[in-house]
Amino acid sequence: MTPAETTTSSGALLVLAILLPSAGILASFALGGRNAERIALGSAPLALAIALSVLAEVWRAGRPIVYAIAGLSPPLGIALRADGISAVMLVTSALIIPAAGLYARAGFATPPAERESRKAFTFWIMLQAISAALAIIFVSGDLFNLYVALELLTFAALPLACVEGRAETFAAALRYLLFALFGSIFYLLGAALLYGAFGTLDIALLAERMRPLPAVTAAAALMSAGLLAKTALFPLHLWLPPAHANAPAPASAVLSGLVVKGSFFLTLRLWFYVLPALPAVGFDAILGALGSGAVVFGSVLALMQPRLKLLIAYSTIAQIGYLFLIFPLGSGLHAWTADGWNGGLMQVLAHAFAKAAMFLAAGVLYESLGHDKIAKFSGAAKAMPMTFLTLGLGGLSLMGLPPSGGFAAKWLLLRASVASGQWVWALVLLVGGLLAAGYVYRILAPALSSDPVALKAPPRRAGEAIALSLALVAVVLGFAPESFFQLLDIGRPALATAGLP
Amino acid sequence: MTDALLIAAGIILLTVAVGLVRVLYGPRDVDRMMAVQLLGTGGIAALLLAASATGVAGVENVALGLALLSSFASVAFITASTGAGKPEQTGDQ
Amino acid sequence: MTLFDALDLALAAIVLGLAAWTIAAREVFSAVVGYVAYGLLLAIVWVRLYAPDVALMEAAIGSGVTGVLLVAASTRLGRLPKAEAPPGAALKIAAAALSLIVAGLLAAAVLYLPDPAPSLAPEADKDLAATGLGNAVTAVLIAYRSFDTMLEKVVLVLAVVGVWSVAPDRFWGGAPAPLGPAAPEAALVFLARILAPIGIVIGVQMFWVGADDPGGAFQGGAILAAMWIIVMMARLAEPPRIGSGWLRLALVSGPAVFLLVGLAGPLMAGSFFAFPAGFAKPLILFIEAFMVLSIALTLPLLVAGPPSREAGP
Amino acid sequence: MSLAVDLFSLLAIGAGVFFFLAGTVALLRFPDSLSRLHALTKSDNLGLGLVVLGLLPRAGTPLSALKLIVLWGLVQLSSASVAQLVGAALRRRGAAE
Amino acid sequence: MSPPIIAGFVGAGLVGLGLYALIVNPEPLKKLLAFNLIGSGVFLVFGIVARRGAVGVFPFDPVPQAMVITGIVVAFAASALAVALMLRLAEESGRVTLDPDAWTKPDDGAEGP
Repeated sequence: MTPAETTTSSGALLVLAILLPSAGILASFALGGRNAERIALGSAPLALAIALSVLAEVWRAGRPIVYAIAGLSPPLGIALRADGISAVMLVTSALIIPAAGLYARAGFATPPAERESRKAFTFWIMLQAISAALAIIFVSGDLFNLYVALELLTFAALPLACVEGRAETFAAALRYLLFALFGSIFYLLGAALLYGAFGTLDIALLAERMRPLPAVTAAAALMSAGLLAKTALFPLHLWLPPAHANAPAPASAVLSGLVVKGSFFLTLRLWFYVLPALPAVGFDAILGALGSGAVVFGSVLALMQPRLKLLIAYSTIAQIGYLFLIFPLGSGLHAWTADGWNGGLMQVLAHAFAKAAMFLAAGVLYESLGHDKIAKFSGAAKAMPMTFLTLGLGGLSLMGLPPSGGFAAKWLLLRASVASGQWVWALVLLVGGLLAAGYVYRILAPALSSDPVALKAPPRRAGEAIALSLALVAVVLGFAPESFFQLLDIGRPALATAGLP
Repeated sequence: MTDALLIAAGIILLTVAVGLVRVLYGPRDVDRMMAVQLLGTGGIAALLLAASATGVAGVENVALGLALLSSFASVAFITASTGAGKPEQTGDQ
Repeated sequence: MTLFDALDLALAAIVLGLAAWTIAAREVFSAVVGYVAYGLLLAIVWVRLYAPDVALMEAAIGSGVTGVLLVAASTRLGRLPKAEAPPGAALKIAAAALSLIVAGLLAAAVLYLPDPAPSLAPEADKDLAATGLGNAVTAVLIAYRSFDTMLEKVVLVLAVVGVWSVAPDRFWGGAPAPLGPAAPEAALVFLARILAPIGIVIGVQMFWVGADDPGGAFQGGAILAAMWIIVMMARLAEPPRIGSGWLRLALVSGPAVFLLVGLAGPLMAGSFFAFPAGFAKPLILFIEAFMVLSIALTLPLLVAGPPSREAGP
Repeated sequence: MSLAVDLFSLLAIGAGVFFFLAGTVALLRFPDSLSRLHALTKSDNLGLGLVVLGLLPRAGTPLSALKLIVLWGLVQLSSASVAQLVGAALRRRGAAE
Repeated sequence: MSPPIIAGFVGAGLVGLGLYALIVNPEPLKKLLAFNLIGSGVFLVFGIVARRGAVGVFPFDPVPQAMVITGIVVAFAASALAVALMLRLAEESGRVTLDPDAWTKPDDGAEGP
C-alpha cells in the first residue's frame, strides 16, 4: 500500500453510495409528508445498483477501489476505500433495508387523512439514515469519519427503537442511547490517542506507521470497549433485548440484522486493518472469551423467554458472540486463518439475513395472532405455514445446520478451531448450536401441533413473502462458491503481507 | 508588566473560584447562580488580562462571546425555575 | 515553577473540583449549576491550549446552550420521585477501580505520546492558499475534511427528527412548548431586546471573520442560536411549528447546499467536494452562510424539544 | 509616557482585582441572598470595568478597544438584568413563604 | 509542567470521574452529565494533541481542533435527544428509570408488533 493512495477508477461510486441516502434524508425532511416514503423506496433500487457496481468493480480490479475526497490524499484529506468485505456488506445492507422498507409499507404509510404523520416521517427518514451510516462504515478509510458515521447510526437507530411511542420503548431507547453514547465517546477517545501518536486517522496510513506505544494499547482497549458496547457483546448487552424487541418488526429486523453489524465491522477494521502489526497481547483471546460468554448466556436466556420477539432478540446476543470468534481464529498468519476469517464473515451475513427474516416473520405472526407469546402458538403453523417456514429456515441458520449460511459459518469456524488446536472454541460452537436448537424447537414444536387456532387476521401475504425470501438468502449463502470467499479476501491486509516473499 | 497582568489574572480567577464555595453550600439555588455569574465575569476579566499579557490571537473574540452569554445561564435558571408557573425550586435541604 | 504553571495548575484543580462536584451533588439542579460553571472554566482552558475557536464553541454550546437544556430538564425531572435504589458498595468499589484504571491508562498514554509530536499543521498551511482562507481550522472544517462536516450536519438533522419523533402523535406538525414563563419579567424582556441585536451583529461578524481569524460558521451559528433562545425565553418569539415548510427548508439548507456543492465538485474541480481554484473562498463563504442559518435554527429547536401543541389549521 | 500608561493600567487593574475580592467576600460572608446580590452585582461590574479601563491603553487597534468597551457594556447589561430577575424571584419566593 | 501535560491529567481525570458517575449514578440525567464530563475530557485530549502538534510558526495542529468543534456539536445533539427522551418518559410514566424490570408487565400482550 502506498502512503499517498489516490483515487482509482470507479472510486466515485463510493461517494455516491454515501451521498445518495444522505440526499434522500435531506429531501425527505424538506419535502415531508408522503415524500419520505416515496424517496426511501424510490432510491432503494439505485442504492442496490451502486452497491452491485462497487462489488463488480472490486471483483474486476481484484484490489480495493479508492476515492480521495476533494482530491486530497490522506493524511490531510479523507479517503474512501472499498475492499471485498465492504462490497459484500454494502450489497447486504442494500438488500435488507429495502426488504424491511417494503414490509413496512403496510404499517408505516401516512394515513390518508393526514398530510404527514409522525411515525411515517420518522421511520422513512431513519431507514435512509441507517443506509447512509452503514455505507460510510463499510467504505470509509478514516477513523474520525467513521466516528461521525457511528453517531449517524446511533441517531438513526434510536428513534426507530422508540417509534411506537410507549413508555417502555422510551425507557429502552434511553438505555440504548446511554450505552451508545458511552461507546462512541470511548471510540473517539481512542481515535484522539491514535492521532496524537501517528498524526493521521487514515486506516492504511495508521497500519503503516503502527508501532507499539502506550497510546496504542490504550487506544485499542478504549475503542474496543466502546465498540463492544455498541455491538452489545456480553457483558455490555443489557440494552439490546428491550430496544430490539419493543421496536416495530421492520425496525427490529434492521436493528438486529444490520445495525449491530456496523460497530462489529468497525471492530474488525480496528483489529485486522489498523492494529495487525501489534504483537498479540491476548486481546484476541479476551474477545473470543467474551464472545463465548455471549453465546452461552444469550442462548440460555433465549430459552427462557416467553415472547417470540424477546427470544429472537436474546438469540441476537448469542449470535453476535460467534462473530467474535473471528478474533482468535482469524488473526495472524496460520493455515487455519482463512477458515476463521471466512467463517466469521459468513456468520455476519447469514445472521443478518436470518435474523431480519425472523423478526419480519415474528411481525406477521403478531399481526395475525394478536400476540407473540410462544406458549399460545399451538396449531399456528398450519394456519400460517409460510411464516413458520421462515422461522424454521432462519432457525436452521442460527443452529448451524446444513444447508444454511449459518452452517457454513460455524463449520468454517469449527474447522479453524480444530486445526489451530483451540478446542475451547469448538466446544462453544457445539454447545451454542445445541442451545439454539433448543430455542428454535421451543418456537416450532407447539406451533406444529394440530390444535385449532383462531387468527385475528389472515397473515399478510406480502409480508410473509418478504420474510421468506430473506430466509432463503440465508439458506442460499450455505452454497456460496469458493469465488465468494476470494471476493471476501480482496484487500485483506494479512494476505497482502503474506503474499510478500 | 506582563507578570503583573498575569498575577492579576490569577488572583481574580482564584478569588471567583473561592466564590464557588457558594455553589457547594447554596443554600438556595439563587446563591449558586450568583456564584456562577461572578465566575463568568471574573473569567472574562482573567481572560482579557491573560490575553493582553501573552498576545494570543483571537482571545478577545472568546471574551466577547463569553460576555454575550454571561447572562445566559442565569436567565435559564430563573425562567426554568419560574417558567411553568410552579413555585421556585429551592436548594434548601 | 513559573507564574503560568501556577495559574495552570490552579485552573486544572478548579476544573477537576467542579467536575467532582457535579457528580457528587445530591440535587440534580445544583449539579447542573456546577456543570455550567465548569463549562465556563473549560473555555479558559481551551484558550490556554491555543484553541480560541474551540473555546468559543465550548463557551457557547458546551456551557451555554447545553446549560439551558440541562437546567430546564433538571427543574422538570428534579420534582419526580426517585425510583432507583442507590448503588451498592460493591458496585461503587468496582466502578472506582475501573475508572482509576482507565484514567491511569489514559494519563500514561498522553504522557508517553511520541516526541516530537506528529502534526498536520504544515500540510494544512501549505494548502491554505488554495482555499483563500486564513484560519486553518476553518479550512479543515470546510475544505480538507468537508465530508465530515457535511455528514455532521446531517447528524444534526437526524437529531432534530429524533427529538420531534418522541412527541405524541396528535401534536405532530405543531409547535414545541414556549421556552419562557407566561408573563416574563420586564427585565428579561429588556435584556433580550438589547442583547439580541448586538448578539446578532457579533454572531455574523464571527462567521465573517472566521475565514481568517478565530470564529467561523459553527461559532457564529452557535451565538445566533443563543440569541434566538434568549428571545424565546423572553417570549418575544415562540418556537415555530415543526410542520412549517420554510423551517424545514432552512434547517436542511446547510447540509443540502454543502452536499450540492460537493456533488458539483467533479464538474468544477475534478473531484467530489473539491473547490475550483481561485473560486474557493466565495464558495466556502456561501456554504458557510447556509450552515450558520442551519446551526442557528437547529440548536434552539433541539433545546425547545418535541412539539407539544396541536398543529391547528 | 509609557511608564505613565503602565502605571495607570496597574492602578486600574489593581483596583479591579480589589473589587473582585470584595465581591467574593460579600458572596461568602453576607447573611442573606438579597444583600449578597446587591454587593455582588456592583462589585463585579466595577471590577470588570476597572480591568477593562486598565487594558484600554494596551489595546492594539481601535477595533479591539471598541470590543473591550462593548464587552463591558454587555456584561453590565446582563448583570443588571440578572440582578433584577434574581431580586424578583427572591421577592416572589419571600411572598410565597 | 507544560499546559498540554497538565491538560492531559485533567482530561484523564475527567474521563475517570465521568466513567465512575456513569456507572454508579442511577439517575439518567446524572448519567447524561457524566457523559458530558467524559466528552469534555475526550475533547481535551484532542486539544492536547493539537497543541503538541505545534511546529515552527504554527501554534497548534488545526486538524484535531476542527474535530473537537465537530464533536462538541454532536455531543450537544446527543444530550438534547437524551433530554427529550427523559422528559417524554417522565410524562408517560411519571418517573424516569432505566430499570428494565420496571416495564415487564406479566401478561398484557400489549407489546408491539
